[in-house]
Amino acid sequence: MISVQAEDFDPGEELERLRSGLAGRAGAVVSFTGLVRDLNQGDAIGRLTLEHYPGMTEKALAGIEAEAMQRWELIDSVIIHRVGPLSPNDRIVFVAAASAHRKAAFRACEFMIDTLKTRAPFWKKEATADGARWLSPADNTLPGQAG
Amino acid sequence: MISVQAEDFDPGEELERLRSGLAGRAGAVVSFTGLVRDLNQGDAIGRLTLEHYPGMTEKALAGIEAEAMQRWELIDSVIIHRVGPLSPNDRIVFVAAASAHRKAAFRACEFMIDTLKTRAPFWKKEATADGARWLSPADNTLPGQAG
Amino acid sequence: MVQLRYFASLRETLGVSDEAVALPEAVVTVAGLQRWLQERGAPWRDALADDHLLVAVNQEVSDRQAAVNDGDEIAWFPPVTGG
Amino acid sequence: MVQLRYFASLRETLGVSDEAVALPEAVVTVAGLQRWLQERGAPWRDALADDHLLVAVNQEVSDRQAAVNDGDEIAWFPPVTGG
Repeated sequence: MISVQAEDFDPGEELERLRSGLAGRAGAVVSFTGLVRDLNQGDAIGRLTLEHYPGMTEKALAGIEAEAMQRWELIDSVIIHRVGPLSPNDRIVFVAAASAHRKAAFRACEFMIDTLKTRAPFWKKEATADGARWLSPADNTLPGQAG
Repeated sequence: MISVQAEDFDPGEELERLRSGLAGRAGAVVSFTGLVRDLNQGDAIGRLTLEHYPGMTEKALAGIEAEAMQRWELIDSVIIHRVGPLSPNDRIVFVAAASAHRKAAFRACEFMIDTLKTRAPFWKKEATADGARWLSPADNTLPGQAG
Repeated sequence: MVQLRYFASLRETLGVSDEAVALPEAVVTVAGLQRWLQERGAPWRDALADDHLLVAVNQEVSDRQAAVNDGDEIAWFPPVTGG
Repeated sequence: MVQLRYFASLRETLGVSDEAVALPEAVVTVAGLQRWLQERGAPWRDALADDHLLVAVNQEVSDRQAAVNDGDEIAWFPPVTGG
């Protein structure tokens, strides 16, 4: 299941939905939740805006999920990514993989978030004291960004 | 936070409790949920009973968590393990790691569940058509067991 | 006609998010399209000269040698920063 | 006196989950305790001969050379299968 959405999501609900569908076929569910980090602690600044490429985004996420499902023989998986304005500590992204074996679930979950970060057409713009700026991929692993 | 308990837990609540405490300091939360797999699909059999060593179990889990917290500079973490009778698809174990960086969160979460499986004093007894039997570590990665 | 789209910082620099254009017959690849758009002058010339820019043809990331055909959707954007 | 504990399949084989015993003076290590318990005969002799059995002294997994002292809690159990 993939979703690109402005509204927040509930990781617990996603994990429970995954589990209910497994019917005892999976032993391991691994999830990644990405949160907005707060560069400017105590400061009102630090909002992010997520732009994306509607249509291509969904295609890219579906492709990443399909590759993981096939490569690690997953039983189920989820990718959710938010767009629009976000504040520090907000959830940005959720990725989960359900498998019979925990190693497969870890590898698949990590593959999905790693690949999303390099292939899915999202862009982060950050409000700072000096005005707004677009992040570069190098910034994107630094404070202010998810994971 | 570690907990050894008979009652079920709510992964969503744990993830939300983790997130609330982060206050923008972490970008990445990785979780592992272990479920009881169903060896005997369609059969009423397949219950597990988890025995443990009260006192030592808590010490072992606290030691594993402390090692992960220190080694990967985690911001927060959780280990919950259930004991007593469990049915197929029930949650057995939940492990989560919150970090500024996703690689650290993945490595720490995987370390905690891997180490728990070899060091924490839990034992699984399975009800089968031929009666109850104690699982061996080799069985413990096969169907019937979590991940 | 092809549909052109621009995202993120590139969209802001160019001041346009999308446009439908009729390609000259000589433009048959992404590289050709790039040169043709750069002939519009500033800010196009410099903005599209950035080697890090990505191009997607019909929503698939493509290289500069990829063909462009009538009816295609061709998007230009900086490296992605999601997740 | 030491407190002895037995878990899982070992507990079932021996039919005892815990006991307080006074150690003879000659028993000063886990290995010595093991031999002394095996002298009880069946089912102790065979059950404790299993090399895969683990021993925890005061709730820390220990090897057979570890010292045992008055007041210790010494637990015997098969390889763990949690998670």
